Amino acid sequence: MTTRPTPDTTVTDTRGTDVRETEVREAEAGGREPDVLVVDGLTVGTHGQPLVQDVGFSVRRGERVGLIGESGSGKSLTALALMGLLPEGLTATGSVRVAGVDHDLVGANERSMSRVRGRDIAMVFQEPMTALNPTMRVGDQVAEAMLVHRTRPDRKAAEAAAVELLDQVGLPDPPATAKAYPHQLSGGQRQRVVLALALANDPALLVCDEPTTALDVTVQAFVLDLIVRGVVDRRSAMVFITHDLAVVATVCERVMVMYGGRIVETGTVQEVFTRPRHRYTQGLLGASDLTVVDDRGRLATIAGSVPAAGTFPAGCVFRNRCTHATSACEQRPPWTATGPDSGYACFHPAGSTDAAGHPASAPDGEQERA
Amino acid sequence: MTDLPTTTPAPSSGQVPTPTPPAVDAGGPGARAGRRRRRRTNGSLVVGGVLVGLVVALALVSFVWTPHDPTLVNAATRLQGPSGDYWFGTDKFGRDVFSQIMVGARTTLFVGFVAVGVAALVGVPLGIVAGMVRGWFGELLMRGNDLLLAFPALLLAIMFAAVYGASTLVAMIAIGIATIPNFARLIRSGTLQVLNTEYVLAARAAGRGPFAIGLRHVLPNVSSLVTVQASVSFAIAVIAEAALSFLGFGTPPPTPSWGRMLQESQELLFSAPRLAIFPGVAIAVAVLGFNLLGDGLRDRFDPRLDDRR
Amino acid sequence: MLLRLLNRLGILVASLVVSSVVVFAFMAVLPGDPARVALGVNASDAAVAQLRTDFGLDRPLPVQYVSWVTGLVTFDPGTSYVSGIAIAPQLVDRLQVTLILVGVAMLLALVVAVPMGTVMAVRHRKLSGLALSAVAQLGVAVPGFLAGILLITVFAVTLGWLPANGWTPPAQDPVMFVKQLILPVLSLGLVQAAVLTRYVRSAVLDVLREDYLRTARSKGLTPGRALVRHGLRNAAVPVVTVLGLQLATLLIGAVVVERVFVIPGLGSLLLDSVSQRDLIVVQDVVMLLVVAVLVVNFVVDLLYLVIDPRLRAGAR
Amino acid sequence: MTTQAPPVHPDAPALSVRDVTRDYRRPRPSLLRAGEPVRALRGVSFDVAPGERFGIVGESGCGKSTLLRIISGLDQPTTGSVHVEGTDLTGRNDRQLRFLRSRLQLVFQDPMSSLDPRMTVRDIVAEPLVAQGLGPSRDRVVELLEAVGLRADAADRYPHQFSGGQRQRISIARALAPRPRILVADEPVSALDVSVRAQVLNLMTDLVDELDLTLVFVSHDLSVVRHVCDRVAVMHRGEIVETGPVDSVYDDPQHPYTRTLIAAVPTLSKALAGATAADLTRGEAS
Amino acid sequence: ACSAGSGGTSGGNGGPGSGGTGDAGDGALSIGLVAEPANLDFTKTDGAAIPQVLLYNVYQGLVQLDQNGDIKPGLATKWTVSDDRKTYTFDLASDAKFTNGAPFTADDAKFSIDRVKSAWTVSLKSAMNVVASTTVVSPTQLKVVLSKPSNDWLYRMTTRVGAMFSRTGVDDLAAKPVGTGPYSVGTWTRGDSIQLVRNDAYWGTKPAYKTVTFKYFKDPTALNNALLTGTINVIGTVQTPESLGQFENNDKYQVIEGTTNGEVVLSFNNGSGPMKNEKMRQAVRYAIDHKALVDTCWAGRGTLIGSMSVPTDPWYEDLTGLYPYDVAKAKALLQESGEAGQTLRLRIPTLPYATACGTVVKSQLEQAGFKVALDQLEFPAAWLTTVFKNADYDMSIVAHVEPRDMGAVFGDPTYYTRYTNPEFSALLAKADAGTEQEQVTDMKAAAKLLSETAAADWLFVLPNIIVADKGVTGLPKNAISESFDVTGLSGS
Ligand SMILES: Nc1ncnc2c1ncn2[C@@H]1O[C@H](COP(=O)(O)OP(=O)(O)OP(=O)(O)O)[C@@H](O)[C@H]1O
Ligand SMILES: Nc1ncnc2c1ncn2[C@@H]1O[C@H](COP(=O)(O)OP(=O)(O)OP(=O)(O)O)[C@@H](O)[C@H]1O
Ligand SMILES: [Mg+2]
Ligand SMILES: [Mg+2]
Ligand code: NI
Repeated sequence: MTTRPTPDTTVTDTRGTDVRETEVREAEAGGREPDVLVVDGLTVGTHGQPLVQDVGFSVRRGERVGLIGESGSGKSLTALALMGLLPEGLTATGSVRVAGVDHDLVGANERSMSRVRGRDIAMVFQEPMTALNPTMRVGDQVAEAMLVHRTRPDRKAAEAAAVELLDQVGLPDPPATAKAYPHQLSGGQRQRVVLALALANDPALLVCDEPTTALDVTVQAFVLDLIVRGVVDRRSAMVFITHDLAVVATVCERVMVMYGGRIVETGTVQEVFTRPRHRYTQGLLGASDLTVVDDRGRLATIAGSVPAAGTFPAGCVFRNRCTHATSACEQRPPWTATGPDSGYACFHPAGSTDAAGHPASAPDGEQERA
Repeated sequence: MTDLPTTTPAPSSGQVPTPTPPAVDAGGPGARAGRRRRRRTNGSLVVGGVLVGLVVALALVSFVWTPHDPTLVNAATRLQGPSGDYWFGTDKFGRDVFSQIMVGARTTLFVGFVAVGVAALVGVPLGIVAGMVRGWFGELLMRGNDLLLAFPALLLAIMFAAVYGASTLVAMIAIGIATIPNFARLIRSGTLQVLNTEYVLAARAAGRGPFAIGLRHVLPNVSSLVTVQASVSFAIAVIAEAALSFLGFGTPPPTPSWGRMLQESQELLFSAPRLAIFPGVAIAVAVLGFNLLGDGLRDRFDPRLDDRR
Repeated sequence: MLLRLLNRLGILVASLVVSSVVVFAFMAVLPGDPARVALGVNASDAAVAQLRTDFGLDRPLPVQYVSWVTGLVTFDPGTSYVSGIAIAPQLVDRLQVTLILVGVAMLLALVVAVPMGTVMAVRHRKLSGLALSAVAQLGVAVPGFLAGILLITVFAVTLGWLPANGWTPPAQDPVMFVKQLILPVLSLGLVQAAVLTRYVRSAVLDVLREDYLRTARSKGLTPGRALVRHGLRNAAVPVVTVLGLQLATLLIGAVVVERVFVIPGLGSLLLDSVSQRDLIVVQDVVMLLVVAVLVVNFVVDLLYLVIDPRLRAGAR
Repeated sequence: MTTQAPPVHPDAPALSVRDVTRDYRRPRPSLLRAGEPVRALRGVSFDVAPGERFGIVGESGCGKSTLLRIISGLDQPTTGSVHVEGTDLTGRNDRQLRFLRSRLQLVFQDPMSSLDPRMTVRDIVAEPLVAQGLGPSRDRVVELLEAVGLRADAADRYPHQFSGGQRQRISIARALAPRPRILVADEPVSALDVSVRAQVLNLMTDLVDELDLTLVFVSHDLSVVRHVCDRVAVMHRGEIVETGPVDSVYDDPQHPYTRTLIAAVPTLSKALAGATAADLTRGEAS
Repeated sequence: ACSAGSGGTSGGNGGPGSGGTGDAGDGALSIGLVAEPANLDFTKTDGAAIPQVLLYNVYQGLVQLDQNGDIKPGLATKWTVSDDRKTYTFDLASDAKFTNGAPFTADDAKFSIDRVKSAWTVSLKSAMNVVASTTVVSPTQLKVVLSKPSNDWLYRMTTRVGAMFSRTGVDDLAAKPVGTGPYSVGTWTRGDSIQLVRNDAYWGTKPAYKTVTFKYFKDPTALNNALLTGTINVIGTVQTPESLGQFENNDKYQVIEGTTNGEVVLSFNNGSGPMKNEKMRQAVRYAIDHKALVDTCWAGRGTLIGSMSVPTDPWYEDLTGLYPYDVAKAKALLQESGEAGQTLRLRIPTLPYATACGTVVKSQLEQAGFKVALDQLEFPAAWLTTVFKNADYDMSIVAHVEPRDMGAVFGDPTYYTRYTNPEFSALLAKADAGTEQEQVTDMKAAAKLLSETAAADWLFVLPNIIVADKGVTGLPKNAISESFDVTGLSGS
């Protein structure tokens, strides 16, 4: 898998056109898992205003990739664009290809998208309280996911399978729970139902948008465990969105950091969280660590706050909050690949020797960790 | 050139990094709870505003000027078609239709203001009190309110007309009374919502008494609900007045009223349909205007519509 | 569930009792003497007094109230002051007429409003949706009686397709019954449909913004199917509320249309009785309306329980 | 006119909670039957010394907010008593509690819903001053805004024009307005992003130090409490199951529930050390 | 002009029913009217609606009124009057039968006349106060002795007060009237229509239509539409004269215009308030342009009169010249009266003609410098209480539709007009007691006196406008009896 720097358009083109060919090639190439998801040049925006820009990445089968960033950085829009569920008034361009689907998901019509959703690619949403239909029994809601795609022969089979799934996600007394209405379940239980219906058709790709933010820590732990087990058992690929670095570190193998609608850094969890390169990642890490304080007992912070959508500065989107910013940052920083799956976009990356402002060409930190 | 974030030195407590608020719109949706209200101009609001404005303008101008005396009966000029002198023609009494439409706008607005005024003046405090006072008293208020709902507006208007004689004022007070429960219910649920917010808790913690909370926090925050409900009730009142005038329980002659003009025009529907068309269109315009205004306001005040999701 | 029902029933009964007092008190203050109206302009005071005694109007108010309520409970609403005829059969006749008229009109309204409101909501940003909205707005802006007059002028008088007015009981002449029903039902139903459409639209719009609809789509349902399977039922709660209110107000609100189409409904009976100071009939009609409204509300409450499992007690 | 403020007992604890229980009545399911009670608090007792930073942790619904409301006199306990600086709060109505408003102030969780969207920041910050008849001076408002790191010109704007972190600052400025000695915070940072959270936490700790406040800090996140507080009480289903200095509770939890709670908190260091989601559910601190 | 009953031998053989030529067919006719009766018992319930349907059609009197206002035989084939004008002897039809099967005899006649005093409750019963005794001479002869001579009594016998009831048929008058007429009451759909069914056992000439249905339309426009769409065949009385154009220009319909007894009176409160002042009353009369008024509010259809009698009254005289339209005079009189600043309360009932005329009157009076406040009072209840009973008004507008009602309206000082004039009362009494010729002379004088003293202003007489399908014949031109007589109708 590769994270594609956007200027690298040639690669994008070839890879973007035919995923299956790529899969085969890669699978033959060296026992690597095939790509399940390839995103290229994904841009989401309203009429003139881009909210997510030039996002490109891919996810391999069985891989768990985290997408982190502060609120408003464009994580949800990215996820919704993958599902083709963008809110009204927002449009996506670029390309999103999913294994097993012979068309680009961007710009596909509702009918063909509805064949893909829930079968090839499924999603778990943040709010367990509102994500379920309050007037329908949860068992039916899970069964429906299978009936829509006819992955079970009839209603009876689907209902049985639904009970089975509810059992798998650890709900007590699954037959009884299947008959319950959402309001009769606790938040954690509801989130498990949502998970069950996302997993119902063994999707190749599971997208989770902050699935545990609304939950208690203890319940969160349980649900995270279920999600991980669910995708591992099914060898599904997963994109996991959160703003909680610890959660992403627990659940994922790789992580992408978003800021201002762009992916600013990517790499393995170890890489990114121990040797962040982008200044934003660095700031985020610093702010999230409550154990590290300065001599006056104060936590590290990132100055300022995320600007409103569309008011990000040109060039480096982070430069108006970055203590290392120079006039060079008025240009858009190029993608610096530090490995096949990692890289960053910054003129003044952390951990480089050149503090004055030249991009480190070959970060040596990479070798250390390898 | 660097664009370091400006940090304001926090005066007493050491260095607290504070972002400079951007010049135009400070902050913006940064944090998770970030919510932004965008005030869009919406079509309903504009069209509704224009139509209502037209009615208001007609009414206002009629105080200082009408082309003719709208109540002057003149056998010589009866049933004339539209002309330079009589823009909308004359009715069977020889009265100028356009002047009547102008003065009729006053009745229409009067009708709306009385009905909505009665309903809002009683309904809003009632709703707030019923929302704020728990226990049997609040319950009792709401039950009484529900009971009032059992007496439809037209029924009340007819009965009031029977007691106090037919007049615009009486009819509209009746319509207003019948509209009280609509306001009270809406405002009560709005009040309950407001009372559930932490800013009310904060106000109590600040030492505010219930009266101040009702006045300073609840009322302003339900005011958008009131505005929307008022404009829609306005439209309903205008139709109700027309219907009552039609039945003979509304505005008595010779005060010009669109409803009564419509009723008087009936027998001439075939020979002079314009006599029905002009007041009919006027009613439709006013009702449409207030409805659109209500819709527009609703959209504008609906946080969910400009909330990002 | 049962307890909740009993509870609601208790409230219903209590409301009925209170409203009966209110209605009675209101009638008591109504100026105008039924005896004088019945006896006509030149009647002597003695004759009027005699008639008042005959009507029982000289008894103390509480006694009158008790005897009235007792009558109501035993389905004997008394005898009209003016016509001297038993009221019960009249009420039944008139109520029947009004119920048919209003029922069919509401049905029409529902049949028109639900699809139209839904389409308007789904396409609220498209031209087609806006156009539909405009139509609905115009519909709301036209008073029912105006619509009636227009319909009569066009379809009855000018084209001669349908009778202009009148009412024939269905048992007597079904064809005529239907012919005469069409125009009043249209003028009542279409205006109500316009009102209802707006509520359906806003209810569906609300539902469209709900997360569970997105969940449904994420399962692979097309937006249309998601709306039908998951949305409409949830949108039903506010719509049912409005429907109940409309039904209740129409029982009397139909009076204007009844007047235009010369239909002997409940509203006309009320109007006539008020003008003739046939107080006992007025009292009975108003009480009947109040009962109808309260019962409709009660039914709407029960419907909530059917529609929304969250509201069912004991289910937690 | 105002009720005489009770005297402050200098040697009394800033806050003393004794055997407090609180039952909520569910709404009546019917006219005939009373609603069954919900026991939100079941005999809670603790003391907070003046100047102490006291934390309360526990999962959602365990009664933390209920407890705070009782402490701040916004709610009455079903049984038990609360003393603030030696004065009993129980049985006093809002009028008789006015003295409390200048001694104890609150900061709430949600920075949006805790500020009235229709008031200017000036009115919001001045509200306690107005309510308590202290005279809302312009200077005081500016002073407060500056104390929390906002510019003076923020006073004329409305809450929606601010970011979450900024709003929480406004909330804190309002709490500080009547110069309270006790600051009670109900999950003041759990609605905030990590980066903003750090800013707000810094501000709070600075202010508490500076003004020598007694702090009662509620959170479901033990690591936040650990950062802010000296002592912590762990709540579970309306009871306090464990109290002690933060470090010892965190590093050596005694009660099994405390252990599960601590274990379930995902941290970067644990994760980088290879802890999986499954490990979080096991209830053992690593 | 008044002949019947004078000589005492006005012969009539076959029976009443002036028209009634056609064979008894199967046809049905539908007539649209405005006011529906509350019940069918006019002995206890007032109003014009009940006799309109029942009189002459279902009930018959001993005598009845013809189209010219003359008294003609009814159930009495002939009658004689004694010289002292106090004793009336009626010879009765021998083959008349009630619809309940009972034969009509002098006992029934005595029963009916006596019953007015004993059982009737409506105020009209006072017409029988003058009856001293009724005696059955033979089964076919009845003698009635009056306590004093009264021309009015025999005239009243043509109205509902003279209706003949069966001794065995008065149990349920409200719903099941029993009469001797050519029709009986069929089905009555309350709020909608009353159907009359031909009485096949009728003793006289049988009417042409098997059923005649009176359909009621509260709304005059609905009434017009019903005729236009064929729901009804006849509009009994057009309430919206402006709408006549659509019928007059259409050869499917015939428009018949006649006259009625209904004087539209701008009544004054002669008893108190500003209108007690005769100069004020005169000023008002001068200020009103009657021609313009009837043109605007009743489409010019209606007869102008100058006092309380209509052209079909034997003593009618055109007195419109007494108070010609003269604004200058009105203004002068208004100033002279000393009441110039007063606001006159014009309290009108909620009736179409009153609303229309009120609008015009207010405008005309204001042009002459009067101050007028117009009030609409719900009719009947509120208007009856306020204006009629309590006389709490200065001016009102109401049509007095009762026949020959000069005495009723102005002869009684307690009546709402509060008109007290001994001279006028004396003239009335004299007229009632005298011969027919004396009656005419005295009534003329009374009418003139009334007009000169400006007891009221008489706006116009309501026209009787009937619109019907072209083929319907035998429609009454004038509405001067209380009945809408359908017995003579037939169709092509
Ligand atoms: N429907 C919309 N119309 C316009 N702007 C939108 C819309 N939805 C989101 N945005 C904007 O797009 C940006 C990215 O939003 P997004 O929801 O993807 O952020 P996020 O990273 O998921 O944040 P969070 O952590 O709060 O969920 C935000 O600035 C938001 O204001
Ligand atoms: N007004 C109320 N009526 C009934 N029950 C209530 C009420 N307020 C709270 N409760 C119940 O009391 C219990 C404790 O609530 P409380 O809000 O104190 O919990 P909390 O620990 O603050 O939770 P959270 O972390 O979600 O804020 C919960 O079970 C809640 O459902
Ligand atoms: Mg998001
Ligand atoms: Mg809480
Ligand atoms: Ni930079």
